[in-house]
Formats: sequence, C-alpha cells, structure tokens
Amino acid sequence: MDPKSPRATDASSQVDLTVDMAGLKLRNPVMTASGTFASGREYADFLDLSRLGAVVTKGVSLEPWAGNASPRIAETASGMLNSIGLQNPGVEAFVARDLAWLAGHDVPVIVNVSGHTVKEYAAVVERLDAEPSVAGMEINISCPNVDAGGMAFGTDCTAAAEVTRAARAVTGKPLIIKLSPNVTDIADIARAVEAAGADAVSLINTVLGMSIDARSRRPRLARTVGGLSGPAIKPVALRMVWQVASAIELPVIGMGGVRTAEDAVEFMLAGATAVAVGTASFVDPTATIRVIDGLESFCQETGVAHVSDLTGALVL
Amino acid sequence: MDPKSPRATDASSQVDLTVDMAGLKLRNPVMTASGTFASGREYADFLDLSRLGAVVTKGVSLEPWAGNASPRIAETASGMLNSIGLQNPGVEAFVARDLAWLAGHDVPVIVNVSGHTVKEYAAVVERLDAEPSVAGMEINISCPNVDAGGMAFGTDCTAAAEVTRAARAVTGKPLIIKLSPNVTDIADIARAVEAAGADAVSLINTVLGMSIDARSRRPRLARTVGGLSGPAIKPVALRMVWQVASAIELPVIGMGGVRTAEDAVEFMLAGATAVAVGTASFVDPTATIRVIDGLESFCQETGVAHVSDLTGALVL
Amino acid sequence: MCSTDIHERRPVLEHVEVMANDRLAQGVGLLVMRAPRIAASVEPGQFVHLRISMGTDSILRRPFSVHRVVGDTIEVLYQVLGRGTRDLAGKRRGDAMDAIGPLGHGWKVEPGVAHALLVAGGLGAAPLGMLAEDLAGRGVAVSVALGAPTAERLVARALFERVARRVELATDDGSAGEAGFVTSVSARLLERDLPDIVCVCGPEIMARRVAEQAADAGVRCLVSLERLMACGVGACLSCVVTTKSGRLRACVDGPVFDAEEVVWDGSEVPPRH
Amino acid sequence: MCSTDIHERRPVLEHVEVMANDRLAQGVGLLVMRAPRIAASVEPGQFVHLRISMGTDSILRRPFSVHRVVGDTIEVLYQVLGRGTRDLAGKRRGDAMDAIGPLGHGWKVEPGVAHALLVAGGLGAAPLGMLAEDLAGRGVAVSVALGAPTAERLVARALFERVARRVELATDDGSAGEAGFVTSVSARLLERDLPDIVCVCGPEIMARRVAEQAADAGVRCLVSLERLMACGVGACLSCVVTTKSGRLRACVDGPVFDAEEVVWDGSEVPPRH
Ligand SMILES: Cc1cc2nc3c(=O)[nH]c(=O)nc-3n(C[C@H](O)[C@H](O)[C@H](O)COP(=O)(O)OP(=O)(O)OC[C@H]3O[C@@H](n4cnc5c(N)ncnc54)[C@H](O)[C@@H]3O)c2cc1C
Ligand SMILES: Cc1cc2nc3c(=O)[nH]c(=O)nc-3n(C[C@H](O)[C@H](O)[C@H](O)COP(=O)(O)OP(=O)(O)OC[C@H]3O[C@@H](n4cnc5c(N)ncnc54)[C@H](O)[C@@H]3O)c2cc1C
Ligand SMILES: Cc1cc2nc3c(=O)[nH]c(=O)nc-3n(C[C@H](O)[C@H](O)[C@H](O)COP(=O)(O)O)c2cc1C
Ligand SMILES: Cc1cc2nc3c(=O)[nH]c(=O)nc-3n(C[C@H](O)[C@H](O)[C@H](O)COP(=O)(O)O)c2cc1C
Ligand code: FES
Ligand code: FES
Repeated sequence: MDPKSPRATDASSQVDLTVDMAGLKLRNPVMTASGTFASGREYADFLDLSRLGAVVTKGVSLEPWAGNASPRIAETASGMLNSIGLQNPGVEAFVARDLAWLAGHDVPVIVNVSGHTVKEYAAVVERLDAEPSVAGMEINISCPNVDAGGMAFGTDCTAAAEVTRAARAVTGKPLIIKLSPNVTDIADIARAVEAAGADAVSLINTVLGMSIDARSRRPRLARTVGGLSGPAIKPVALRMVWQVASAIELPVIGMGGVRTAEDAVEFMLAGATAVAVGTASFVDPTATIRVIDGLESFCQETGVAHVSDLTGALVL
Repeated sequence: MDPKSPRATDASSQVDLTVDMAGLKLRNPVMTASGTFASGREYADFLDLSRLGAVVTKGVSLEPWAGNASPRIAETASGMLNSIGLQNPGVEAFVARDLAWLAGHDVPVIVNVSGHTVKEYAAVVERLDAEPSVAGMEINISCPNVDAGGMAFGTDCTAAAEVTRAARAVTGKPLIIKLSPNVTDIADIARAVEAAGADAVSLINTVLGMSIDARSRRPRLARTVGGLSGPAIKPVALRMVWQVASAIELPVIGMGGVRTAEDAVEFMLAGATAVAVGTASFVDPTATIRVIDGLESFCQETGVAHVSDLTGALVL
Repeated sequence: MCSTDIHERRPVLEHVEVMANDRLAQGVGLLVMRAPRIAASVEPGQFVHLRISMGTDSILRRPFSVHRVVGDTIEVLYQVLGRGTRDLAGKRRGDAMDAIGPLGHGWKVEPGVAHALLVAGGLGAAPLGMLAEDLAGRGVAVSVALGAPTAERLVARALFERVARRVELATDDGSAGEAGFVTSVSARLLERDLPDIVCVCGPEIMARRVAEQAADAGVRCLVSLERLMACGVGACLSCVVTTKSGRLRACVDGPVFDAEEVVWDGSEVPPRH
Repeated sequence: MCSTDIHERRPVLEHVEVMANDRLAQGVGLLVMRAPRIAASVEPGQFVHLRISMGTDSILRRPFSVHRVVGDTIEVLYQVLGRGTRDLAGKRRGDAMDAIGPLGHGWKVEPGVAHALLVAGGLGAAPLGMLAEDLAGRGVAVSVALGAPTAERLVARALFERVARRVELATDDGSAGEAGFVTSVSARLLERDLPDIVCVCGPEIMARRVAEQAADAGVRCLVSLERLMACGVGACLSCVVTTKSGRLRACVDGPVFDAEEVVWDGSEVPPRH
C-alpha cells in the first residue's frame, strides 16, 4: 500500500500494535533512529509521519555545532561509517524551525540531546522541557564522533549517571538514555543510568570503526574514525539489547541494523519494547512503514494479539 | 595460477614479501586465523601450506575440551557467528597428531593456546615450548565462547597481564597475545600485555553477538551468544589495529574480515606487521593464497619494494 | 565401490556450469551441473559445498548431497528455504558457480548385503538416489519407504521406482500412498522384508525413530545427518554430531553415521519453517 | 524554468525500467531508464538517487545527474569506479531499479542571461547536457569548454556540438582539441566570449580553478559539486559543502552552488583512482 496514506485498516485490524514506553503511549513500536531522519520534514515526501510510533530527531545541542569535515561517510560490508559530528543549528533554531513544523504532524516527538559538558546537556533538556510538543528526550551519551562529551559519557558508569541525574533534575518528561556499544559491559552502564533516574534506555549507538583506501593510503573519513551502523552490527545490537533487558527493569529501545519486520521482531524478542530504524531509511525512505506493516502481518500470521507480547519472549 | 604449486617466480620477484615478526622471519605477512584452518591438514588439498607466512592452529588446551552444543554457527549480514567453544583434543593429542603432521610442511607453526585458568595456560605453553616444531605461541585471552577463562582474561588489564607473565615465565619462544574487541579501551589491554612481556599482539578476536529466529523465537546458536567474524567486523578491526599500533611498540597481527589483498594492505597501513585470514577461507579455501599473490601484485603496481614498508604508512 | 577409502579421493575446488535447473514441485528444484572432476569420483552419500553467490553479504557456502551422476554432470535436489536456496532456484543454464567436492563419508554398504531398505523423508531422498542406483547395479535388492507432505513433493519417486524392487509411499495428506508418517511404512517394511541394512535420511526426529525401529529389529542402520556447515572440509568444527566416541564432524566423519554411534541430543539444524 | 522553486516539485520514489545501457568509451556508459514521473519534473542540474542492488552488503544508493530527458525516459552518463557503478554497467534492458528524484537544486540561470559558458571536465559533462539543451531552447548563446583524458572519453561532445554555438576541446593526450587541461580552454573562452555566466562541473580542483577565472573576469559562476551521499534528501548531513553561510547539504542546498559562496576546503570526494 501507499506509505503516504493513513491506513484505513488500522481500526479494524485484530492486532494491537500500540506500546507503552516510559509513560508514552505509542501507536506502534517503530521509531526513527536519531540522525537518520533529521526532523522528519525531508521524509514527509515519502511517508505519512503520523503512522510512526515516534519521530526521534537529530541530536540538538545548546549552541550551533558545525560538525566534522568531509568526507563524512564511507560504505562498508553491509554497513556504513559516519562521522557527521552532530552538526546542528542549536536548540533555539531547532525549536523555532523543526519543532514548530513537527508539532503539526500528530506524531510523538522525541528530541535527541547532545552536549560537551553535563551543564550543556542539562541546559538543553531544561529548554526542551518547556516545549509542550516535546513528548520525551533521548540523551546521547554515546556519539563516537565528537571530541569532548559524546561517547566519553557513555563509556563510564559515573559519568553516565551524572548526565542522567542532571537531566532528570530539570525535566519530568520521559527521559531516555542512549547507550554506547563501545564498552566492556553495557549492562553496567545501563544499571548506572537506571539508578540515576532514567525512564528508558536506547541502544545501540554506532560502533567505532575505520575505513582506509589502500591506494591513496588515507582514511576514507576526514575524521579518520567514525561510527558503524547498518545490518553489519545487528548481531552486536541484539546481543546488547538482550544483556541490558536482562539486567534492568526499564524499557529498552532496540536499534542497530533494523531493516525488516523480522529484524524488529528479533529485537523485541531480545527484550526491546520499541525499535528504531536508522540506516535502512537511506536506502529505502519508506523503511519505517515497511517495518510497521510487516510487524502487523507478522503478528497476524503468528497469532500475536498484542505486539508487546513479543517483548522478552525469547525461548531459551 | 594453481594455488597448490609452489611459485616459480618467488625468487625472481622484485617485491620482498618477507617480514620479521617478534623474532620470526616469515615468507610473507599472511597467516591463517586460529580456529578457521584447523592444523592445516584439511586445507592441504587446496593449497601448498609452505606458501603461507605461518599456520596458526586451532586453540589447544591442557585437557580435551568438548566445546559447545550445536547449532554452533549462524550466518549474518556479511558475517557469521560461531560458538564452537574451543573443542580440541588436548595438547598431548595435538602434539602427537597435528604437530607431527605439520612439522613436515616447511611452514612456521604458531600454536594458539587456551585455558580456564592462568595455570592451565602456563602448562600448555610450557608443554609446547619443548616442541622444536613450534615456532611461536598465540595466547587466546579473548574467546567469547567459553564460560571460564577465555574472554574474561582479555577484558581486564590485570588478568591479561597475569596470563602473559605466566606464559612468559615458561617460554622463550615468540609469545603473541590475542586481544578481545569486546572492551572499552583495547589500547589499555595492549599496554598491559606489552609491559608483562608479550612479543606481539594479535587482534581482533570475534565480537560478541547474537542471532534470533523470529519464527521459532529461539536464538540461532545453542549457546545463545557467539562471536561475530567476517567482512562485517572489518571496520571495527581496522580501528582497533590502528589504536593499538599507535599505543604500543610491539608488532601487531591484524585480522577481522580480511578477504582480499586490499584488505591486507589496509590492515598494514593501519599498523599491522602481518595479517591473518579467517572466515574468508570458508567460502574460498584458497583465500590465503589469493591474498598473498594479490599483495605481491599490489606492491608491484604501486611501487612498494618491501611489503613491510606498508606497515603504519597511513597518511593522515 | 562404497568401501573405497575416502582418503584416496580427495576433494577439489571445481568451477561448475549449470546445465539445467527445473522446478519439480512447490519449492523444490533439480539442478544439473557440469562438474567432470567431482562426477568422476563422488560416491553415494557424499556432498558438494556450493558457493551460490559471489557477494560478501552471504559469506558461507551451502552443502548439498549429490543426488545422481550422469556422465560428467552431477544432480542436486534442493528445497527452497532461505536466501541461499532462493538464489539457487534463480540459476539458469550457463550460469557458473564453484563447488568443493566430493565431501564426506557416504553410505558404507558392505559387499555381503543382499537386501537394503532405504527410508527417505522429504528431501532426505536426495542422498539416497545415487545409493539406490548403485545398490541395484550391484544386485542388491532395494526397498524404499518414501514420505513427503504431498504426492507432488515425492520428488524422487520415479528414480526409486525405476531401480528398487519395491517403493512404498506415505504422505501427510494421503494424496499418495498411506496418510501419515513414513515411519509407519518403514516399520512395516522392516518387519516384512527383513533387510540386512537400513539407510535413512530425513528430518532428525524421523531418522531417529527409524534408527530405533532398526535397533529393535536388530538390523544395522546408517543415517545421514545434516548440520549447519561453514568450511565443509573439517577445519572449523561447526558441524559436530554427538556420538559415543565424542563430537564428530558431519562434513568429514559423516554425514553418514552408524546410527548405533549417534547420541540423539537435539543438536540438529533448527527446524525449517 | 530554471527559476522554478524546487519545493513545488517534490521528489518521488519511482520504479524505473532500464530501456538501454550502452558503453560509450572505456569505463563510461549511458543508461536510459523509463521514469515518467521524474522525467516530467526534473530540471537541469538535478539528480536521481539510484538503488542499484537489492542485497544488504551495499546499503547505500548512488547519486547520478540526469544528463538528458527524452519523453518519459531519463538518461544517465556514468563512469565505472567501484562496485555500484560496476553493477550499473551490468544492467540490461528490462531490468528494474528504483530511483528517488528529482533531487537537489539545479542550475539557476536567470532570464536575462544572453551568453553562457559551460565548462565540463570528464564526467562533469553529465549535469550540463540538459542545461545546454535548455539554454539553447531559450535562445541563450552557449559556448562549451569540454575536457577529458582522451578523445574517446569526450562522451557528451555530440550533444554539445548539436546545441552549442561553439565547443572547444582539450584532452590530456591531445587526441582531440588542444593537449592539456580544460582550464586553458575556459580561460580563453571567458576572455573572448565575455559570457554572462559560467556553469562548471568536474573534478573539484578544476572547478575551483574555473571559479577563480570567472571571479577574476567578474563573471558569475555556478558550480556543481559532488559529495558522498547517504540519504540524498537532506536528512543525514553526510554531503555538506563548506560555504560562507556554513556547511550546506549538497543534496538539497546544492549540488549547484554559487561559486562565490563556496569555501574550497578540500572536503571533496576522495580522488578516483
Ligand atoms: C551434508 C548435507 C547435505 C545436504 N543436502 C541437501 C540436499 O541435497 N538438498 C537440500 O535441499 N538441502 C540439503 N541440505 C540442506 C541445505 O544445505 C540447506 O537447506 C541450505 O543450506 C539452506 O540454505 P538457505 O540459505 O536457503 O537457508 P538459510 O537462510 O541458511 O536458512 C533458512 C532456514 O532453513 C534452516 N536450515 C538451514 N540449513 C538447514 C539444513 N541443513 N537443514 C534444515 N534446515 C536448515 C535454517 O535454520 C533457517 O530456518 C544438506 C545439508 C547438509 C549438511
Ligand atoms: C549530485 C551527484 C551527481 C553525480 N552525477 C554523476 C554522474 O552523472 N555520472 C557519474 O558517473 N557519477 C556521478 N556522480 C558520482 C557517482 O555518484 C559516484 O561515482 C558513484 O557513487 C560511485 O559509486 P561506486 O559504488 O561505483 O564507487 P565506490 O565503490 O563507492 O567508490 C569507488 C571509488 O570512487 C570514489 N568515489 C565515490 N563516489 C565518488 C564521487 N561522487 N566522485 C568522485 N569519486 C567518487 C571513491 O572515493 C572510491 O575511491 C555524482 C555524484 C553526486 C553527488
Ligand atoms: C548518519 C548518522 C547520523 C547519526 N546521528 C545521531 C545523532 O545525532 N544522535 C544519536 O544519538 N545517534 C545518531 N546516530 C546513530 C543512530 O541513531 C543509530 O543508533 C545507529 O545508526 C544504529 O542504527 P542503524 O543501524 O539502524 O542505523 C546516527 C547514525 C547515522 C548513520
Ligand atoms: C569458527 C571459528 C573458530 C575460531 N576459533 C578460534 C580459536 O580457537 N582461537 C582463537 O584465538 N580465535 C578463534 N577464532 C577467531 C579467529 O581466529 C579470528 O580472530 C576472527 O574470526 C576474526 O577474523 P575473520 O573475520 O577473518 O574470521 C575463531 C573464529 C571462527 C570463525
Ligand atoms: S563444516 Fe567445518 S568442520 Fe564441518
Ligand atoms: S545525502 Fe543526506 S543530507 Fe545530503
């Protein structure tokens, strides 16, 4: 069916796709992954945003960030590296332009937040807390593409907890902490942010990687290293979602290589309450809708009445 | 050319493919990755073992290990998971059967060593030290597929150093420590084993991952989790080789998704002295030979007189 | 021929050319490949390890029994399950692939055997085709118990009917032979024909049942087992079968095992869906 | 037509069918695709984002300028560089792909322009084909400076010679036109023809040189820039060009930029080899 038209069948469908996630009631468990969907405007040509579980925006910081030099991407086997470096116009421009636009689209908006310091994170969260159209916030403590802040907070329990506490102090809205896979024990970090007051965790952010051009002898990314995403990392993401979901009580948003409805089901079986589609949108701008429709068919075919029955239903 | 016949051109070739690695003089920098080539006998139908830089054997432990239940593998996007669990007949049977066979094949033999405890590692190293046909040993402190030992030693600096010291105490032969990618900072571990007396490090072992069958709701591996290898992990491996080579003085053996000569060049540019071919041998049993021949052509075409000139020659 | 030591016939890496690829039934096809070197040395029960696609996203070969040899071609009977077999179904005459083979230890039916019972469930017929022809050629009386979901899926029926003394059928839906499992047929034939040996291939639960029937009847039983395989040549230990002598590799120590040796521990390939 | 606001012509995801795919020179091909919706709305300088293969190992689309529109087909001139373009070269009549387009801001040549100089290096001719036809149709006098390594690689020469008032050539080996760089030709034409605007596309070092020549001559210059692109629609920020107003996205804010705005900081696509 046309991904741009709202589904006439939604009401009559026997499958209940809605999920409750950290106090949010979502139409379905499929969100966009931060940084792969901007604020949705660019994809509105291809799909009806109101069909999504939620739009998760590109990372927003206190001041405008210029990001890294180009080239910023490199294709790898079943994956890609990026080193965008959180280029964004700053929270004020974001609120004025992107959020205002998104507010008219009948879809929960989760704003992804970046910062160089705990203070900066908290300032952005506080600013966004004042905006009624912000449904929740996702705190990115796992970006491998910035020097200060970013992943440094996500690879250390104390720092991760500190950012979480600071954000928690200034918002009552659903607070999601986005975890880094570049750690020895991701469950440890998850426990730390749970104790510090997070409402949910999302994982995984990209895996730190590198690509080299053998002939020119240069790294393919101007920044030398970048973050690996796409189907290549799905096994790592599934493992980490399973580890984290087994370790904490909070809902988990699973991502990393989700491309099809079966991928989404696998993440939910591993313990995810919701999933996010990232890199897959680049090759197919309607990937999110394909996953949503596919989830519904999967549930129908396999006799799953409520999609959330899949969460944690892995048979060991 | 036929990978089974020795190269008539080796002598007259202008490119010097030999490398010095931890006191070993290798014919070329291309080895087999432990566990993907058994002890070479199975591949002798397809290639001339004496053309290889070295044969690195499957992991050997003090007593026979039965390994994990089946299924032990699952294919993933551009990769595979394995949870073999170091099944092996124990060091005595290995020496009697595999080593005796290998000794007649004019190729340096590096024996990969596993253990549940520091004592067990040391006992195997000591036993192998007595065998003249053992050119060197690679200590696997990074296997994600065993409960005791294995990766536990590779994710902690103190434990990694302890295993290294214990092995160092009982052998004067080249001692390679095989590092795990499942850590926050692999350079830290590398520095620890360097200080503890290692002669070289090899990396990466497999990345801990998981695969789920959406329909049966079961993990595809009997052991639930396993190690990811193949082209999917190459970007992660390159990044880690680069980090480690920048952090320590020891030679680095790079591996993780090497399939072509260009892949090998990339690892060398990132800082590797030698490379190992693993999963690629499964789809093409002559992959090692293709990489060796391709390296020679690459050097010829790009005017590299000595292959080791590529090591660390990344242009930033 | 079946007692030839496999080590005298080493596997080769051979470029093969597709000569024909025909759909036999819903999701089942017969692939004919020109593979002179493998055709010249393969024995019943051995397999080839096929590189179906050259991309990097599917990085493992896929194992298939050699169903028949005709001149310098080998035939493979395949069922479409996932991406490998889907790609295989798309191959056309003239397409090239590469194959490693012949691999594994096949059926060891000693010269003294006068009567053999072959039991095949579904695609389990694949490795039994060459065996039936070979035994018939050696003057062994062959009975076959053949089962499948439907009559259409009894894909090797014609071959067996040509060479076997007796072929009895079972289908899930009763569209051919008796309605039910092939294990009822095998039980009946075991009792009636008193074979010297039973050779079985099919879903592991069915093979195990037949092995038990044979053991009860005091008849030697050989079983061909499937495991997920990476290397196919004995190097990676991904394909082990638990036996009384430890975990053995299906690719070189099997795929045919003496049923008495097998420890049925549920380590089979996850069920197809 | 070139001044139409792009936001009135939104991109679509269209299934396209290959009508022809011809080799023009060593490593260069011309692909003709039936794409009625894109053909109906594309403007000179815009591009399509092609999904060349359906596997998962190559997970990004590849951007290609629309070289010409003929009826409901679009033409793409491509050079084989890596696996995407290699797969593209293998497409045959009847093959299906999907395309997102039309994308980006094309050449904005105002109505007042009487004489335009087009400068193309190698495959830089691709996005200039439609522009030359369009300008000529609007009665603008068009001069073209066209460079390539060899005469054979001057792949769009015939098109330009058909519609332009003057086409001057440069080849590295002197096999057509003058031996040397196209920048010598552009310098000469700038001086001699005193164009109102220069439109340039080619390797970034060459485009930059032409931009400098135009600036020195006080002539407005538009340049089409290439960046590695993931989404192609403005969402991922992988394709930024450094400009005086910050880092802008080549896919939606470009690929055609006012040369005055561009900060040449070496952030181009790594050189082809
Ligand atoms: C020695 C040997 C001989 C074989 N001979 C034949 C033969 O002659 N004809 C034939 O059709 N098949 C044969 N098989 C099985 C065949 O190898 C698999 O069906 C094939 O590899 C599936 O590949 P795929 O990419 O299509 O499926 P995948 O995408 O790999 O898997 C799809 C689904 O099928 C299941 N599956 C995969 N492999 C097997 C298997 N071996 N058995 C059961 N389920 C499996 C998976 O668990 C998964 O659920 C043989 C296997 C072995 C080990
Ligand atoms: C807006 C736009 C329009 C374009 N129009 C055309 C066109 O009309 N015709 C055409 O042939 N190409 C065009 N390109 C370039 C084309 O997209 C690339 O050549 C193509 O993506 C290469 O894909 P590949 O898989 O073959 O190469 P890859 O395997 O991705 O790369 C192989 C080698 O080529 C280099 N490379 C990759 N992309 C580019 C690039 N964009 N420019 C220079 N080097 C590159 C890589 O760095 C690498 O060294 C355009 C690019 C953009 C951004
Ligand atoms: C181009 C690109 C930009 C990204 N930007 C962000 C970001 O701003 N904030 C963030 O938390 N994650 C960011 N990510 C990470 C994704 O949200 C996601 O965690 C990751 O890509 C794994 O999912 P995937 O494999 O589906 O892409 C980005 C990923 C990509 C590919
Ligand atoms: C089936 C399999 C078995 C392995 N067994 C061992 C082992 O016994 N000891 C070890 O140190 N590494 C083992 N490894 C890891 C490889 O040596 C190598 O580090 C890893 O596979 C990455 O390289 P690749 O991508 O080229 O396969 C094994 C890998 C595979 C796929
Ligand atoms: S498949 Fe590798 S040992 Fe059997
Ligand atoms: S390619 Fe994604 S923003 Fe331009």
